[in-house]
Amino acid sequence: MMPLQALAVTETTPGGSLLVLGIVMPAVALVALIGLGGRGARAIVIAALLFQLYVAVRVALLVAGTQSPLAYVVGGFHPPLGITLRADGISALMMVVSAAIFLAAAGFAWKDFAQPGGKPEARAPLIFWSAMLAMASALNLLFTSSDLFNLYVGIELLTFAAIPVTAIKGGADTLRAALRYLLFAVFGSMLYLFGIVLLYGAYGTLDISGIAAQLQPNAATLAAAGFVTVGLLAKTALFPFHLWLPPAHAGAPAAGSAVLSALVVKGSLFLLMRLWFDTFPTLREPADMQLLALSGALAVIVGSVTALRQQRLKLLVAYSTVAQIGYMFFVFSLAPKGTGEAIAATAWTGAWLQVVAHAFAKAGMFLAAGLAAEVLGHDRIRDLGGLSRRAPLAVLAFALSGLSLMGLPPSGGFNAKFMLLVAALAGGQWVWGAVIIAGGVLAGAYVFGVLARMMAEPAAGASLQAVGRGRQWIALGLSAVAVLMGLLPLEPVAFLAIGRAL
Amino acid sequence: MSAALLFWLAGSGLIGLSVYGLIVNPHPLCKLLALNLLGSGVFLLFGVIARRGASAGLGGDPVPQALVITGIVVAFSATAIAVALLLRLHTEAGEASIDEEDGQP
Amino acid sequence: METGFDIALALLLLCVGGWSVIARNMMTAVIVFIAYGLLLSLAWVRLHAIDVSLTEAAIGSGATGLLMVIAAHKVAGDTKRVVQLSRGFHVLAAVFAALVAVGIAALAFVLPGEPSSLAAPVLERLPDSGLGNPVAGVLFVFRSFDTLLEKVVLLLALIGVWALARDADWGGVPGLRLFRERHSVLTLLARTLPPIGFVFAIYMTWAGADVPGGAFQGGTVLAAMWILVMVAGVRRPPRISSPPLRLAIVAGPVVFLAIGFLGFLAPGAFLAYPEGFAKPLIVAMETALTLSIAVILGLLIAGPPKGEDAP
Amino acid sequence: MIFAIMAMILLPLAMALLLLSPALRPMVVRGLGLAPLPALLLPPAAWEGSISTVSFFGTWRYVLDQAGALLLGACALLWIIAGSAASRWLAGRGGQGRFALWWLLTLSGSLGVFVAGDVVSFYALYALASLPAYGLIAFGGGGAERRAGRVTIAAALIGEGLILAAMVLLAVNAPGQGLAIAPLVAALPSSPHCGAVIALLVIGFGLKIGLVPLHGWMPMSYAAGPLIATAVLSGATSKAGLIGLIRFLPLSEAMPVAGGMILAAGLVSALYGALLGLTQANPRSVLAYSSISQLGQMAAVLGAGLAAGAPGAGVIAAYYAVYHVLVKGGLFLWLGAQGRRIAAWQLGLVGFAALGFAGLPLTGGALGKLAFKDLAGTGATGMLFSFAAVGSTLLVLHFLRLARAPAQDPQPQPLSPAAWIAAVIAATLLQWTLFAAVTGDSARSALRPGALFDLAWPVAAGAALAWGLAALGTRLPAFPPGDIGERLIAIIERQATRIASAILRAETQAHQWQVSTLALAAALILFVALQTVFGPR
Repeated sequence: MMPLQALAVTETTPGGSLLVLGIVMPAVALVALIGLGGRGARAIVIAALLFQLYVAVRVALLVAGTQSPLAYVVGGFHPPLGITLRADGISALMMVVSAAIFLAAAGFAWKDFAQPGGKPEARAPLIFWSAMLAMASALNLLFTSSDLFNLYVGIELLTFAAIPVTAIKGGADTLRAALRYLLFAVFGSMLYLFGIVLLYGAYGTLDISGIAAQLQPNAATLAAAGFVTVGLLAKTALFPFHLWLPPAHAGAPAAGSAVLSALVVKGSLFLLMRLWFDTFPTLREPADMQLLALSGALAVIVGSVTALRQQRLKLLVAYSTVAQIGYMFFVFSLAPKGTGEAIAATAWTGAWLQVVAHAFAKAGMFLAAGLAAEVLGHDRIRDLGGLSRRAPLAVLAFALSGLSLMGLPPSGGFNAKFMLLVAALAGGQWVWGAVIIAGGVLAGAYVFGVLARMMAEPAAGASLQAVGRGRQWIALGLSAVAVLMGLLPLEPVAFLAIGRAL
Repeated sequence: MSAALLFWLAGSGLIGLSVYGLIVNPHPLCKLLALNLLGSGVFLLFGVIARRGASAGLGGDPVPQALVITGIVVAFSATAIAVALLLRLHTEAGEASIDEEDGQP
Repeated sequence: METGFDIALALLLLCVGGWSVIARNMMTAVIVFIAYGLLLSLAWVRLHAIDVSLTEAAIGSGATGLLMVIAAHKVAGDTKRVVQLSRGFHVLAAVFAALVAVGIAALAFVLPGEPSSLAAPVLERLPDSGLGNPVAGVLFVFRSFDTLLEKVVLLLALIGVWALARDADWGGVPGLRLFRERHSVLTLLARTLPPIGFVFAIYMTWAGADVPGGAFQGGTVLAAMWILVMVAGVRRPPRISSPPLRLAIVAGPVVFLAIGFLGFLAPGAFLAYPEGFAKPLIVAMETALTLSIAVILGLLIAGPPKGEDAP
Repeated sequence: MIFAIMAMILLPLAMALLLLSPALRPMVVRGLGLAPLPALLLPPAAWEGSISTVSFFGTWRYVLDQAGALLLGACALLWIIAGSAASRWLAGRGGQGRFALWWLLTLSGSLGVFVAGDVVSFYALYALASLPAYGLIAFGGGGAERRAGRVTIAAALIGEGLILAAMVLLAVNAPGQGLAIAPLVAALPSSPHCGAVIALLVIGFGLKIGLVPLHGWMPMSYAAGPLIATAVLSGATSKAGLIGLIRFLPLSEAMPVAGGMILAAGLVSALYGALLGLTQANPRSVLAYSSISQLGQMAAVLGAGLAAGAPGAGVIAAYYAVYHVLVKGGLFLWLGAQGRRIAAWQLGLVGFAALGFAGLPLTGGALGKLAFKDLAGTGATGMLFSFAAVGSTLLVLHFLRLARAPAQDPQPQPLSPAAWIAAVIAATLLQWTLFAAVTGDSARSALRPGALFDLAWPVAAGAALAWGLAALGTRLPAFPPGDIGERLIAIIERQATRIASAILRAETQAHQWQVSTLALAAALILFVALQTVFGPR
């Protein structure tokens, strides 16, 4: 095991400024968007997102090339006074995933949120694109910052950007969903903030590595860990704190839902994993970790069963997110502290594969669901018939995403669940293994139910609209990535361990 | 009894009160108010931490104080969005409530 | 004497805070909450945090309170509650809340005995920046990245509020109209206070570099003046699509970002200030920020655009 | 070889993709019979080289051994025959693209599963052979068909889950061995989880082959949907479960307990299927019960092999299965080809072929029974096998009597009779040609009087029994298709609905603001308390 000091940022590394750009450039675009009053909105957004992808890929290549994390000391002030950014393997991975999905979602929303030419600025485009940029910026911040308060600002920024996307349609239901989301999320961030207060009180620094280096299992630290964790759980919508997720994700426009489900919930999850595996690794006690895994298990079962009983497609997909988030929490109990490093590495890789595979699969699935609603004019599951005629590629996208969600090979979802299962059974944690399998069976049931309806004959009198091929291809592309991840070998991925003490 | 300890106790009490209000108060505006109270309690505790760190001739550690200022602004932003949502919901639904089951037929 | 005052203040905080939680009438709760905010800023003074005290009074109590008053005024008729909570549930909630409170209170006695503080390092590095106020130093020098992001948060809040306009009303003026009729006292205030407030705000911003105060407090005072003018109907709020308004909104963040990028060139790090230029750059930044903060706060309180002549 | 394997798996998938284009759709439908052609290249090669392995992408590995080759060849033939018939049947029919899609997907998995050499591709292809069947069964869209489809899929999904658990345990037991099936299975007997793995495998694959009491879905499924689909589902895809048992049971290790239990389960299925089949009034259900009985005998052969540690049991079971693949498929095709009147020669040919299930001398089925005679032994087990043959005779005669009765609702579009005739003849020819290669004896040995007697007496006894019953006018009670299995399914459905409703109610509760926030506070307290009590000091 590497000493914890190794996590500390000492100096800015070559290429470290990419981390700043990843966070700041979307903000620059956001300022331009507001300042220019809608002129060239889409051009600005697409330029910013392309740049985002460039930055993410460069970061990933640099991390992979040097086999060590990138770092940047903002303003030249070292912790504990200043703030540093740091990108290790998982940061780089998530940056790439996030940039790719944002780009796809933007492509999908390209026509829906076009600024009408020659007319005065319209509401929806400005709101939507601003929020997308802010989310992109906030996510990169969450993936790279190593200052706990800076991260607090990041998760708040992420929430505030997600709210307008949820509420953009403006009906009473979506407004209610957005208000719930906001109130609950702010509750969560307050708890998180109090945890930080305690940590600062105990260690006099907010730097993750600084805290990790002098971590003591005293009462303040234990309480802080509790507050931080529970606060982030509220933001991650782990069962039973998921009340806001289904209506919010179902109420947003398709491209928005894709980003919310695929990435936004992963922001706080990322932080949670960062904290437990990099900051408080020695506090990882079986009792607490089992509590997290138990919540995850309940999320898998309850989320899947509820999804199975939904009558609206988008709600079904949203509940499936509730279930899929659950899988990611098994890692807390499956990666034991100290012993069984092979098992820990397997569980670690499985969890990240699940994060990434779910991101692509769910993004593709939400886009496909959006296309379905567009073709049919509604999203009642029982009347989905005829979709395969008008939008066959969207159905294919839904099917491929479903393949990954239910964990059938070849797909990233299978690899993730297989590795989590291996870790569970090798570690003797049979119950979690059984839940992982049961979740797959239930996912199969709800995916199949929808697919069968989509392939059926159209209902009498249904009028089907045509949708463009381009957007179907985008949905299909995202789903295909989830499936192609299944070609990875079933072993721990070294990249995910770069820059970690594990 | 030092001022720091007193305000710490007051802050804990405020957090407890606001958690209670947040759980049971029916109207979203009341919940929002409770959230603000919760925030202020957390900030107050941060202020106590800052006060404990008084040294080098300063009455308090300036870092937490600065963070509290940022925190207050962030909390205000949340309030502004929430109030706007609440009012629009009030107009759309005739009543601002987040209790109803969403999307269930 | 001082301890007695502190005890009284702490108790008062708890009582007033508790009152605002359990008050039946929403407007009462909100008014009590504003009073609570003012008491809280006193507490901040007692904690030797004058900057925070000012911010709490201006934003935590003032701006937040104003927003809440507006909201309470409009939703005063809401009474219906879909889910009725049983008495047992209330007790349960109270027990859990009390447990949380007791737990946190108990932490006071177990925090590490030797308090860690960054006061000394802050004071040590502060002179490099030419600032005299250590809190401003943290906000604009050591942790200016946080402050920059916080400005983005404000922009997003504005986007979040504007998102709630109707499509047809987009580009119109915010619908802040608390008082339909001309109100003579209000009009008088709206005509006389702003110039004073303006001067005061500029002073606060300027002074913030060295003594408590700063862009936020100054911006809030400016925003308050603006709101007063709008509420009184002396001036109509601007259309949200108006280019000067947009410019005012982004001016602060643009300057902030520009100075941040400048850091790449001169000392070689984002948000680092070139040797010797720190203070002028920070003052320039604060000036622009004061304007932007004032406009954004004002617009956040004014709410989403409501259509040009809608009642 | 690798090319042929890839072509076999990917050609149907590629054709399925072509269905996306409306212009190409009719062409794909016309070519359904050609899709399995690459598979025919494989068995001869595999037979020569005994076992061949191809691997790529690190994980993905393909193996073709003799058992796989036998099943692959027979199933490919059935798919070709049925595919050609399906093309004609589909011509001009609504929804042909949809049918072809599910058909091609099932085809790819159904053939691919015989060559899968690692657990991942086996799991994938097994799923592909099982899940798209829903579309074939529910093709007509009626309520009963949809329910049958749902139940079939539910059984398949649960089976998948159990198999996945077994496979992960296999991999966990042999860390660092990779994921190829053979080494994992070789390491199984020495592992502490051996019993659990075998139980999971038997239940998982048992669901597929309708091992009693996991058989409830089979009569329901075979009685619904177009007959052309039932032909391939009963003939070909059910063998995915068989190859699973062959590949994953450690046959080279003598495991008397596990083997004995599988043997017992198989024999119970064999007898139970034969008996319950007699109570059925629908010829399709009778055939389904016959499948339960036949597949039960195959499982019993494997169980006997496992008990004795006979690695050859796999090939023998597969050899016996070859006949079942083609004849069971052929019988369903025959049902689909029935016009208003049935010619005597048809009845004769069908009867001859179907009595092969009972081991009527000269039929292909008789050769299969001869091949596993050594494994069955001569004692009580052998006797039970013979009883199963008696039951099969009764069942076949019952089927013939039902099928001879004028059809209540003649098929609106009968299938071409060429299909079933081809299948039945192919089955007989194949069995005769392969006998020597599988058993090492010459085919002539099947004509020795002793062998003939052993085979003939159960058939004769069955026939006599049938005659006696008919003469006495005994009427057997009529059971609903699915019997206790059906009851089991109904119970599971009811319980599942109850549990789901309870979960939904819990979710609705948890969905409330006050419950969720209270839970948040509670979680906070619990978390910190747990940390403090159990946490590090």
